[in-house]
Amino acid sequence: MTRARPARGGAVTLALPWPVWVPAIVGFGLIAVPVAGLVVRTDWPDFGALITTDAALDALLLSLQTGLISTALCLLLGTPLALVLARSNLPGLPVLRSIVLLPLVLPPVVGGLTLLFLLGRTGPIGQLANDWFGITIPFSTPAVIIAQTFVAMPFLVVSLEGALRTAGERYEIVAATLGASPLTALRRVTIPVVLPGLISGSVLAFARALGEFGATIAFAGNLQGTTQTLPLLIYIQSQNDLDGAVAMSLVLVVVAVLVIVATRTRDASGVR
Amino acid sequence: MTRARPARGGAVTLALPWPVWVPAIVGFGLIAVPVAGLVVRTDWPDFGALITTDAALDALLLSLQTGLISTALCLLLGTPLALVLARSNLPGLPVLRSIVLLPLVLPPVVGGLTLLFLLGRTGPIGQLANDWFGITIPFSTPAVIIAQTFVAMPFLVVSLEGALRTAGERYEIVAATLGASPLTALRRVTIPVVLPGLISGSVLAFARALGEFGATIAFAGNLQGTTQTLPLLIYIQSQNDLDGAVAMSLVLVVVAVLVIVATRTRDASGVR
Amino acid sequence: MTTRRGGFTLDVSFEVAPGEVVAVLGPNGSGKSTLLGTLAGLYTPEDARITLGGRVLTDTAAGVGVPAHQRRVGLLSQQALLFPHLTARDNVAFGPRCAGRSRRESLAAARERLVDVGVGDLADRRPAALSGGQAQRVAIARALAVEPELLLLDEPFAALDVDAAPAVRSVLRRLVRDTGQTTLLVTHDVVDAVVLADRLVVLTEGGVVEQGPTAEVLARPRSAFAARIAGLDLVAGTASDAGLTTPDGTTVFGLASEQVAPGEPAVAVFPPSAVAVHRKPPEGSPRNVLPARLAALEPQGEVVRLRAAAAPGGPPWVDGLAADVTPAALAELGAEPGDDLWFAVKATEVAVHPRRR
Amino acid sequence: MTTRRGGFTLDVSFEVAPGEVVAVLGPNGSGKSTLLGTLAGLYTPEDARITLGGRVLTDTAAGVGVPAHQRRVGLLSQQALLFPHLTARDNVAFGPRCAGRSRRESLAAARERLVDVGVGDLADRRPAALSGGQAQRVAIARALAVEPELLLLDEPFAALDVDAAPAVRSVLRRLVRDTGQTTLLVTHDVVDAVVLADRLVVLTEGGVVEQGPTAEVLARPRSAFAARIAGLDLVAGTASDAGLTTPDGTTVFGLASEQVAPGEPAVAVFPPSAVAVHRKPPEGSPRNVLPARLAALEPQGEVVRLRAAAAPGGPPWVDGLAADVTPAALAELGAEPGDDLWFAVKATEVAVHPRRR
Amino acid sequence: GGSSGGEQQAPPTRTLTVSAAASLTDVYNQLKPQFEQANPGTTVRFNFGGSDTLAQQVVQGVPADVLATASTRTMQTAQQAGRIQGEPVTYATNKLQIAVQPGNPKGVVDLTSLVGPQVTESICAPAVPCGAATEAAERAAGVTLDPVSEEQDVRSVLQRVTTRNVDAGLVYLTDVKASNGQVQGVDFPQASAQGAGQNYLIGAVTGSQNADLANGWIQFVTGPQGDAALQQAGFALK
Ligand SMILES: Nc1ncnc2c1ncn2[C@@H]1O[C@H](COP(=O)(O)OP(=O)(O)OP(=O)(O)O)[C@@H](O)[C@H]1O
Ligand SMILES: Nc1ncnc2c1ncn2[C@@H]1O[C@H](COP(=O)(O)OP(=O)(O)OP(=O)(O)O)[C@@H](O)[C@H]1O
Ligand SMILES: [Mg+2]
Ligand SMILES: [Mg+2]
Repeated sequence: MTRARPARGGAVTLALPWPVWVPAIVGFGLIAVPVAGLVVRTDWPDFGALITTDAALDALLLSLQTGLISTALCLLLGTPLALVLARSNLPGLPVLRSIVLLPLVLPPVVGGLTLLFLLGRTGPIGQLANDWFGITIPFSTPAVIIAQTFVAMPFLVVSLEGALRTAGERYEIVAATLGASPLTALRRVTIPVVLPGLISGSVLAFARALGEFGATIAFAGNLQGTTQTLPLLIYIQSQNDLDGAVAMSLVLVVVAVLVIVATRTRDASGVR
Repeated sequence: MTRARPARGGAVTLALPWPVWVPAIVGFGLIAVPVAGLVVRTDWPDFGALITTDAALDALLLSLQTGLISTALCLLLGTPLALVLARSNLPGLPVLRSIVLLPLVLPPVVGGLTLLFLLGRTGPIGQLANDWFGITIPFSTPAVIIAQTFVAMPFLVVSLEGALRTAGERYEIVAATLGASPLTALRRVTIPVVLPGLISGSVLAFARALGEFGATIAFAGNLQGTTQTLPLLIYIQSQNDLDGAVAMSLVLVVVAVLVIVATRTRDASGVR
Repeated sequence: MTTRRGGFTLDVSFEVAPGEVVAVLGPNGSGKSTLLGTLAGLYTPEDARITLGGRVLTDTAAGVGVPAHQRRVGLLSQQALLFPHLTARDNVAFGPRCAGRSRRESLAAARERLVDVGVGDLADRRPAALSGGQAQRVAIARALAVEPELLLLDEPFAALDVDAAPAVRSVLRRLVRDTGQTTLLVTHDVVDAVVLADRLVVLTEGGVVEQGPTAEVLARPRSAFAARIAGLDLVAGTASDAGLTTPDGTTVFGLASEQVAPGEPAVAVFPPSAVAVHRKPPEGSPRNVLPARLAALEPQGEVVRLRAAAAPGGPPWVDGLAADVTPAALAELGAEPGDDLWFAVKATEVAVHPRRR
Repeated sequence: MTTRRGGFTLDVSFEVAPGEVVAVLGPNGSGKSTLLGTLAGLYTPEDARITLGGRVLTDTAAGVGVPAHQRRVGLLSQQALLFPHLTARDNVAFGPRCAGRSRRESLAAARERLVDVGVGDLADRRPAALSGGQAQRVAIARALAVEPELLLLDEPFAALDVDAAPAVRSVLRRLVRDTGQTTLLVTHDVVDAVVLADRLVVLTEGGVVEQGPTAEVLARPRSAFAARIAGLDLVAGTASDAGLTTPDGTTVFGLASEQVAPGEPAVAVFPPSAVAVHRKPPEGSPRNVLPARLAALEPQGEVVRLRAAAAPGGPPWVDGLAADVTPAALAELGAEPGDDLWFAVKATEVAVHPRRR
Repeated sequence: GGSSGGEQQAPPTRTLTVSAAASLTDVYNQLKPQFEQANPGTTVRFNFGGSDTLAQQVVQGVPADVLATASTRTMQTAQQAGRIQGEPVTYATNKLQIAVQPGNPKGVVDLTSLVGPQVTESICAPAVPCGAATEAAERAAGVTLDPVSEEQDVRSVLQRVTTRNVDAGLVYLTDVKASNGQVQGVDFPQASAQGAGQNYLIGAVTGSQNADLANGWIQFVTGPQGDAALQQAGFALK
């Protein structure tokens, strides 16, 4: 006889149907086993030395900085965009929605090239920036952030939109009848209610930004300390030193797990 | 004075707060303008010829096939995984969750290499497959599908998990009191209720699979008709002929938009 | 105003004076919630003109539709829908905060309202940790805390236990009396209407079948629905220690149903079924024995309703009172219109409710 | 069983016989919903043993906890919670489908239940297109369609209009009578308990303060809460055309509150406040004039309750009946224990309800 | 895969799989029809990619018959894993040039002209073959360049110049040629220094099912027809 498992507050957690477990385990394995392979392949004796080179430390720091800034930008720009997609009734919404998804479909290198065409020294916007402010966007840290934001934003937008639709707008309606302006309702009701979706979305965006390679190298270039994020270093390294690349991939993986577990632990203690 | 906009069923759509629109437009622009740049740069006179080469047509077909199969696999394996993450109370859930996210963080080429280490003929699993069934996994279409599924699944899992958490389990509890087994409740209640999240997730996974490059080229190789998907062809093309690469990127973009609009239109007519 | 929802059409027109309380009654699905939703700006009517204190809220002809949050119309909907992420106190403080009051002020107001509805000790709980009736009380507190120009309450007393319902009703009455809060109240309980409302609107199938001052509609219901819920005897006057004093000085003995101070306007209410009819003044426990001249006999299903006119020399307010008796009792009594009879009502059957104006 | 929810602890113990209907009464937050949820398997009790027809559902000592869907315990919760993506009919057909009945059979059963609760014409609607009362009725139909071994109903009649509540109550009574459905019913309305329940359980602050056969608890409530909601006069017998015939052959005149066939077991119910007390048998409309010997005087707040014993030669069932009068009336009557009096009750004040067994 | 579907009728159908460096795309595609004509019933399919990835794939036992890399080191990787049959052949070389905007507006003459902020340049990362070559040239010239970016491959360097995001870049002669005049090449003396060149190697993969065909392709590429195509693309023959 199946046993109901007790959970906090005395509420029973419903049992998951057993046919769910088999594919769940297969799916998990599909992801976890190759990653475990990475761990196995790592050259542990030299691990410390491999990951504490100047270049590796620079890249790690830059990756964390740009990843967090990009995630913040995604939140800042992507949350409103998700709201528009989920809650407005603009004409042509399905088309807008699929345009937002394009950075996902574009091979990242092509994405980087499109950014370069636009913001490069001879691009329509890049030229203005260059002529007026003397700024060259490519080859700079801001370029890394732009590239990461470009590729990561759709993740936030799409998963937040899904959560907004699932949540519905009944609480927002209640807020309106209590006199809350749309902005207040957004801040004090909508956002807290869809917090799980917002967190999922941010985690996705952060992970994607952290792992971003193609668009960055195509648009921002690859210079230690300025634009060389960890994935770029890993890729370049993998060309002649696979052990070093594997070791650094592991660092990337560990950093990602740490940041995500930290975020999620906060979430779990919050509101359902 | 702001006007309430009428919607179907006579229910008012709540106005979005105005400060939402500015970042939404900026965010949209960040994505749309570079893509529009792609359109502008395309060599329209030769467009038809560029995209109807044998290689291009093969790649397009292969991309669509593998993309759809991978998405189906993601649904099959990722939905159960999301359920486990959202609804079970396994110990160490935050860690499992972040492991699922790793393919997002790993630079795709590294991901592809880890798959190669595992499933190549000399890899632990690849060797078994080779010795027992005479199957060589790399350089085959299934390898493309494995690579795409590996990179795309986290998208489905994470956005579905967000939706599951946002929806809560009150309807599943009702179903249980009506005598529904967990599997029936899943099929007839949970899935329909989180349908928007499931669709978002599938769209994300499909888009990611369609745009997948690094893991595929590293693991599955780049063989016309067998493993050369559109992004791989674009890469090879960009070695010599940026115009051709741009044209083909545009095809990828159009295909993605068509598939997504088609899916979403069905969604919009469905349940909220 | 006309509002369509799928195949259902609501088509009503009425006015509410500032400070007035109007009760909306009607069977399930008659359009009460749709009416409230339209007033609150949640449904776009097809064709409507809604004004509130000089402001046009909706005018489909002119294309005006003020959004919900700018209407200053508060709505307590049929489902409590407390914000799940906020404590009870923060839920109640939400409205005052939106109205621009300071955090401290809002929390103080919230605490006060929660105490009013009897859940002051649950202020720090999340909605998930409240029982159904507790959640409903918090929702009422939240709606009251807004103090909007027009308050819409959709079945506020459902889910409340036998003690809570009158208590919360008293709170609402006090608020309405003290602040002149204009209110539209949907209820299935006629006592709510008697205690709180100046006027009644009865809806059936999307249309108004009856409206008018509470006492009038209840005393002489013209629609089938109103007749079923109402048909009460009401006597207006001022509260006294013994019950109620009518304008002509007579005392109607009764029990105060809720707090009412002597001298306050009040109404004595009793069901016609509680009225015993006699040929001679009866001795015994019934405290109210009133001379009445039988004006009419109205068969009402299983019972016959005897309608009184004032008897010569008797209190004038007896005019219009009804007594329900079984046909057998009537046969034994042998009463005919024009006969002088005595209506006897026990004091314990007479509920004295406070009355507005 | 002991269940903890946050700071609240429910600690109760009772039995329900197969085919029995037990009403659970109690103030808001007393643990009624927690009790039902624990029985349905939604909360894990700290320490409990729950058996149903020989099956052990929960036994914390033995580590047994049958999951909710295998308990064959149906629950109608306080919120309707209709599946938003299914039509009313599919919502109701959900339970039968889960029980393994065919699609056609389930839909037919669903249609029947919807007609029973009066919303047969809304079968194709989604929940979003239903009014509050309509949704509640569909939820009731959904709970009834399951035909579980134990049916738990949490305030099923809230939100129903004045016509619907008795109608749905009749449906439930029919079901309970015809199929012997074991039921636990949470309600705030004592009439539900009278009509439907064999026994009452009164909860306060997580504990049982009173339980017993309905008539007994209502006639002699020992807890403050029960006294407030109850204190009714009940007379058992069989239904007749005039009202009710007691076992000794006396007729209690009254009006049938719902369909009850002559000869069926029934109970006549009237509030003590409706009983007029006289020294001499009064003439006039009151149909029920009963000789009674005053047994005791019980002050109850603003009124005094006169408790009767059977008068020599009078009907024996008068024993225990109560009459409430104001102190002033009592003073005028000058009655003392041992006096022989007449209790008069109008037939229109007596409700005859069908009775179980 | 359906690549062999069309040739089912001609019975001795064989497919030769050639893993080749992406910079060989044009040359090899040009040679393919000629080889197929010379060997009826044979289909050549290419797996173009970065030399390092190709070598890793061969090490992991992918079903390739021929490996053609653009560096000695990557070929050695495969060789050391025992995956190359016999000794690989070095059959072509390539040399560095400074790619500048057409007309050479910044007047670049050699590596020293690139030092300093007035001329921005992009080079290959030291870890990739062209970057190693660049480092060797720098050492020989005794200068240290101050690139704005170190690219993953030489095509990326070229792209920087063609899109005018930098003034100059160190690329191979073949790349300048392939740009169809979008850039201009500037020769510099240190291009022929030790290690500054690029070697193209080819070898048959151990365990190939088509060892004869693989050797046939190697001979074809290193033979006269191959030489002609390579020279036309700007490669120097070894
Ligand atoms: N989308 C819709 N399509 C068709 N009919 C609808 C739709 N939405 C609501 N209705 C109908 O509108 C009517 C009015 O609903 P409303 O909620 O206003 O009723 P109500 O008077 O508040 O009833 P209750 O007492 O049950 O709460 C109902 O009969 C309902 O079935
Ligand atoms: N998580 C929690 N923490 C603390 N107290 C809780 C929690 N959950 C429920 N309670 C308390 O448990 C008590 C019982 O709740 P329950 O829902 O069983 O009451 P009820 O008798 O059904 O009341 P109602 O008539 O209002 O529906 C309430 O007082 C409630 O405040
Ligand atoms: Mg309603
Ligand atoms: Mg409850």
